[in-house]
Amino acid sequence: MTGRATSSPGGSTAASSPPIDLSSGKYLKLWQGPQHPGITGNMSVELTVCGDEVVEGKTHVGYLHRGFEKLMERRTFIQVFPIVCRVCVPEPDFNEYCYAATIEELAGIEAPERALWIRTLILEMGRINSYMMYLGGQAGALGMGVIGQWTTYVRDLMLDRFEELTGARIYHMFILPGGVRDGLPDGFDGRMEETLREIERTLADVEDVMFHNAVFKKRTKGVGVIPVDLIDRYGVTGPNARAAGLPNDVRKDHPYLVYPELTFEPVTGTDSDMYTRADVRRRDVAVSVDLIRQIIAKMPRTGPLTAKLPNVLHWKIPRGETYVRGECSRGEYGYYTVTDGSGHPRRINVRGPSYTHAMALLEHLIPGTNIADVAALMVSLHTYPPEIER
Amino acid sequence: MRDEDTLVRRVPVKDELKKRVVKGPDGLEFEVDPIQDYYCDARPEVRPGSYVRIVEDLFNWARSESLWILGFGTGCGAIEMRPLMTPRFDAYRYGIQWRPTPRQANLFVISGYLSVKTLKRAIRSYEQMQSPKYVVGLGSCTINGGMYWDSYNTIKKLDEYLPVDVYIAGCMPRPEALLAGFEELKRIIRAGKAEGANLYAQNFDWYKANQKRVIHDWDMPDYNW
Amino acid sequence: MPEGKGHAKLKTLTNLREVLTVATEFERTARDFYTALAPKVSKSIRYLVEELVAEEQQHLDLFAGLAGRADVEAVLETEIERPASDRKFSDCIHLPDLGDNPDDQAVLQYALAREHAAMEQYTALAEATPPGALRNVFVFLANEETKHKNELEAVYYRVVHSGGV
Amino acid sequence: MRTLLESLKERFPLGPITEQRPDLAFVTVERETLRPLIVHLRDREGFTHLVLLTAVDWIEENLFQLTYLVHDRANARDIGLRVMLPRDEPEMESIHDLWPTAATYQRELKEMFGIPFPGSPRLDEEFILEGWVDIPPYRRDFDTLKFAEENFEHRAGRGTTDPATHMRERMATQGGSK
Amino acid sequence: MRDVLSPFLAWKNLFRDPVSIRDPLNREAAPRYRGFHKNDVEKCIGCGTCETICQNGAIDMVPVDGFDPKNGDSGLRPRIDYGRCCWCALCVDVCMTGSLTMSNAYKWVDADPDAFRFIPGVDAKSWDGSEHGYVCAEGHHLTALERVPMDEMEPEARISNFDEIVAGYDVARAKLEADRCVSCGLCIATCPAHMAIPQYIEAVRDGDYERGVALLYETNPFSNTCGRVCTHKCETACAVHNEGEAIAIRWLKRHIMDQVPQEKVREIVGKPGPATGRKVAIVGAGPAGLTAAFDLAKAGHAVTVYETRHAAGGMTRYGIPEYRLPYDALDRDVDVITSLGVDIRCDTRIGRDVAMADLHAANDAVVLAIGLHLGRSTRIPGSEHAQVKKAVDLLRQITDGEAFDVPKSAVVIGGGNVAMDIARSLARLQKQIHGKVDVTVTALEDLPHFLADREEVKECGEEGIPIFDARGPQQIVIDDAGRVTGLRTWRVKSIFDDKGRFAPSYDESDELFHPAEMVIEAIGQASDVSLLGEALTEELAWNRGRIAIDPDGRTSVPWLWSAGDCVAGPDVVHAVADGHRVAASIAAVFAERSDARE
Repeated sequence: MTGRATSSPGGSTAASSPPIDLSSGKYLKLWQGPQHPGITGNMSVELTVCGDEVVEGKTHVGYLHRGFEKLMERRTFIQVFPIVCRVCVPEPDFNEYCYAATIEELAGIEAPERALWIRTLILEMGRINSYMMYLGGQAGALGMGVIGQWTTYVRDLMLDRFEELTGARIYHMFILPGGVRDGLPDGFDGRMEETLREIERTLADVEDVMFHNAVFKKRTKGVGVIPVDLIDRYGVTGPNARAAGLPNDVRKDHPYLVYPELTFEPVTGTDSDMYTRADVRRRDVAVSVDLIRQIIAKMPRTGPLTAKLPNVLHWKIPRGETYVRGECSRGEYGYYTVTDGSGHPRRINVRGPSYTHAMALLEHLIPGTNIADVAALMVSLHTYPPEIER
Repeated sequence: MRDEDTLVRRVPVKDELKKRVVKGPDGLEFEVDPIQDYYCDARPEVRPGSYVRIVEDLFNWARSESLWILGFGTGCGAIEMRPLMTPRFDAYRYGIQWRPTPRQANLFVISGYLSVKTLKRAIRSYEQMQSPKYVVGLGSCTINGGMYWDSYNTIKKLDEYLPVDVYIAGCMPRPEALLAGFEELKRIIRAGKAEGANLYAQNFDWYKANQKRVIHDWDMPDYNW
Repeated sequence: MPEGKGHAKLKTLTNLREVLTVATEFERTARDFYTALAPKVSKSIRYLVEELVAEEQQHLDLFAGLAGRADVEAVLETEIERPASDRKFSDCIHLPDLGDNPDDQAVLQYALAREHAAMEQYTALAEATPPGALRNVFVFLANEETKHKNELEAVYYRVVHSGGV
Repeated sequence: MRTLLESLKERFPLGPITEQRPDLAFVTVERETLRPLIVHLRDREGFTHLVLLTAVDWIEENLFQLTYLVHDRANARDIGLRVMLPRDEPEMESIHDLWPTAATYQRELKEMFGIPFPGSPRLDEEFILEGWVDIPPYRRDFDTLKFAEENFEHRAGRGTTDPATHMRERMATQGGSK
Repeated sequence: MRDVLSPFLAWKNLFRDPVSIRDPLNREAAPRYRGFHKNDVEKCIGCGTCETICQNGAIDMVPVDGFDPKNGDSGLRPRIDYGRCCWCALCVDVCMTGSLTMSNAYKWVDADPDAFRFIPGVDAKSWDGSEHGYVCAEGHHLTALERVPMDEMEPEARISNFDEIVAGYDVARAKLEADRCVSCGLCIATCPAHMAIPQYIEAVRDGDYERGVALLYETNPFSNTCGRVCTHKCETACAVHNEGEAIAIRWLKRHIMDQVPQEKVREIVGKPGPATGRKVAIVGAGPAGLTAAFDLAKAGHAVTVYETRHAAGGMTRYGIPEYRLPYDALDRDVDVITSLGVDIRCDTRIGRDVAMADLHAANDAVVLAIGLHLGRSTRIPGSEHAQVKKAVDLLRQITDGEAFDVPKSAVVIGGGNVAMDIARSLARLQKQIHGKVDVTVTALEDLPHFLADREEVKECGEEGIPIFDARGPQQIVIDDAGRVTGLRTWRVKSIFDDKGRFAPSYDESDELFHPAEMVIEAIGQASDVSLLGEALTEELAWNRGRIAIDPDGRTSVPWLWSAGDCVAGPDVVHAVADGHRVAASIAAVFAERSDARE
């Protein structure tokens, strides 16, 4: 019966697998979450363990389900704007960008040049924040609390930059369909540079303390390997795919906003294990820091911030559908928007990377791991539950 | 008013919670009824204050200076707790810290909207906490539904389901606002007015009725601790 | 004022008693004139005439009251210079012929002319009088007439220019 | 993209085509064509990445639209396959064997739209909702506000006034006959 | 080895300064922070646009003590529920006056969940005086502020004819203009007829003109007319007016009527109601009389309208020149009304051809809607001269096509629309006959106090008609041969006293002579009530020169109602509103009588 743990690549949940007989007394069910310190966000994993080996894991989500996709259908196009960012808490700006981009495409509006630069800036700032939370979480899941103390601190510095630029810390509500709300405040460049330096310093510390740490290496190297042939079958994107050596990066593959005018190379790894994924993300922070510097140096400082919109109170968009994607810190983030000529979207489907990562992929990776590694494994896939259930 | 029993029955009981016959390690077979047998089911009781006022005051002071928060991020507001736990805002200097299990915590921060599914877990977490215990409602959505006011899956008034001591306005409230909320809670505790746990015990039937009205898949005992 | 028939009073000096008497007479004749006019005009504009009657009656009462005031009594015999406007003022005591069925504009124009004369008269008298109780009386009278004239002007504008969009 | 669509047209019966962008096209296909077409796209044309699978409710036309969005990494292009299903009989063939991750999408569609995909793993398990007793909530005929008002308490004391009505009522009484 | 030692590098942070914020409880947020709301309630107009845009349903519009509804201000103020708000600041962005802003305050804790609800600017809050906080970025508007331009004829092209000057919107432009409307409805109360303005503008947006016509006819059977010459007070109440240009409500109304063929309009308006056997006579076929006729006919009453002139329309036909309101536009309005079976008898003067008493005898109710057709005279010296004309008389002559000697030069006294109308009509005739325009306008009022519409004044200037404002007419100069040579005026120093009442004072030293062959007085109009006859005049109660009416338009004589300019003063749309009012009142009285009979 224990053979069940080394599940076939067909999927841990394949109906053909022999059922686990709970009454046999060999197995125990453990619920990790939703109220559990070793869980990312408000979700849970139902583990079936045999000894300390996990033989089956089922992801349970829906604890954060607010029915966004339904609520959006009741709202006008401008009213959707404040609500989209709530879909993903740690990196909300991709929702704003993807939503605005689909709406602009369907309504035939072009956001002005300057707004595109500011959007790119915001997305990169958000990426750093998201990675910082991840690094802290990844270390924390393996008992290294200090990393989280450092990264949360620098993330907070970045939140200060967000606050002075967008007027909010978490939910920025800054990227409106048609443009952005405002330009950079006075003295922003200097303060941003200070923050970037602090991030670089912290990153160096993190490298020393976390990545050159025997315990960390032991716990993460060779664990949670995603074979490269699973990448597309499981819809794996972003750093999770890049750690397997694939240079999949929407910023390069499908250049959007002003990425064509910026110089960078997607960060890849080779081993596709937990360590590599963490390392890819750490190096990706450095890429983002560099991108922000490039944006600050190149961006136009004058010009319109918003395109002329029709009166937003009764804005109607002709029938159409489109999909716009972007590369968020966790992978491909996209909005599939359908309009029907009325003043409300017909349907908006949010494609968050965690949807595939935390469900099918995690369920596939869990069997055979140690209970203690489940939390770290989850974190290493870098999943945020709200974008799964929306 | 809907008939709660009908609602519960409309959702079939999960297989693992059904009565079944189990074979023990000794080879004996016996029947288990998980909901009855796996939990200790008892009503909460009102905890009287100390007879001596000054002792109670002392207790309240001690309680107020050790707010141990249950580490259960029920909604998006949880993200602003992270800065509080870390050096920049450093809530520990205010006697506030986070605990991983309900048994060790006396403050439950409902960090925003509660989906019906989470409400069920939040109730269980709350009930597992030791008295005296406190609840802080964080953000607009705990007050009147917030931006999910028309959602089919989130509750709108937290105080219908759990006794709330302090609300913090914002969407989401900044760490500083959270601290202000905790300071207000301390004041209330010191004044002896943070009687949430007793309120819950006193109005237990009312709370349960409200909870069961929205949690259709009610497959747990009314109170377990 | 039995012998107070306009031009006969043309001498350079007058006194307050005389001025008051003429003024009172001025208001009385006006009141009587409007009272007699009221039934003659169309009912549609009768309100104008009736308002004028009421207004003049009010002034009459005012002057009567003034003559009885102690401070005024004391200066009644003071001689003052007769102002140039006196002629015009006195003229107004003569009653015009507004025709059988005068319209609102005609009535108003006549009333305005009367009030204007009165206003000028009292203003001139006030200017000719040294400061003191007497002067205050004239200033008061001048203000009263000015106020009345202004109200009539407003009525005139509303009536005549109405429809002037 | 044009050449690809032309070649697909030769092999498969295709419905209306929308070329949304040079790198994104939507094609309507019959229920039966979907599987062979998507297998062809995946195995022959390089569309190896299933971006998303979701549904749109066209209740007025009594149709559900299933959208299978597949992505070709090498050429950085996407094709969205639209399958129109009758709303009253919306069953669809599962593709979890092509992409294991599709099982999650199909489970969600079953729960939120009520579209069954027979054979898809854990299809009937609750996914996002718990104890749901109404019609699938993403269907257009489900009114979330009405549901929220009937099922949840809202804080009392709210109430608004329509400016136009308020003005008409109040200004009429103030202004008298005018 | 490195992997074992490296982690100890963390100890170097021992020597760093702590990064903790010393007093996080009193930390100020960024200047742009979207904190708690502030509202400049004096500036706020209570349009409710913030409520409309709020996706959280967080805003209620509530009455506030001390703020009564007035033109362009509903008297309501937004109350925000912080149990709903998400601080997206769309309400600030959309605010039509810029009164709603945000402070950067963010701390509000309370044990009472019902406390988080307040009226910014009314309920005092600690952040009311906050200098920082979110404001809408410069130039960032969610709604369009500039009016969509409308084509109109150039002055040179229009001066020699009576063709309509404005072209009307085409569909694309009308849609754009209609799109600017925020549907707040502040205009509705200001419109005397309470037209469903936001709704018919919405019909333009949707391109559903038939719905538009139906909406227009609910409140106004003179939409062709009002769509051109309405005094559009609604546009002064328009919320967009606060930070931009008001919606062109009048032109949009016209646009709707322009889009629907006349037969279709008749079809939409429908048939008269089933005959009730009641008869109503209406004196005067102007907008008031005909609106009443329209309503009464719709209700199934038999209506006869008596008109002294050759054609129906009243002042809209005989007072307003063709270039502003083409006769065929007016005819279309009248046509719909006659299509309901209303019998309009032109060239029939009450008091001459038919007696008031006969009307009373033959009808169940009589409506007096006789307008203001008597021109007032300044009665300055010389004003009795034959070459001193009244504007209304001259305009009537022009409409009827009566020949008169068009003077080579003319001076108009008056600053209202009638003065502009006659000046511009004369200018056209002069251009046609003499090839040259020579008309001067003098007015008592100064330009800011002109009663005429701004556009009228502007277009007057464009057409080469000089306007001398603040000139008090003193004398019409007549030469020895008995010909008018011109008008003498004094400058008006001030026209109103400090209380805003009319009290002109002149500067006699500033005298002007305006040479002209003809002087036209356009200072005001009166109602010709002589047709009532003496007995009825005596029987009626009067109110300051006008027939006294109750709020429903009923006079003191039970069978007689009165409506329109003759009781309410000159204004087309007011007349329409009046028409509805008396029609409703008559219908109510009829219903009462029926009840009494049963």
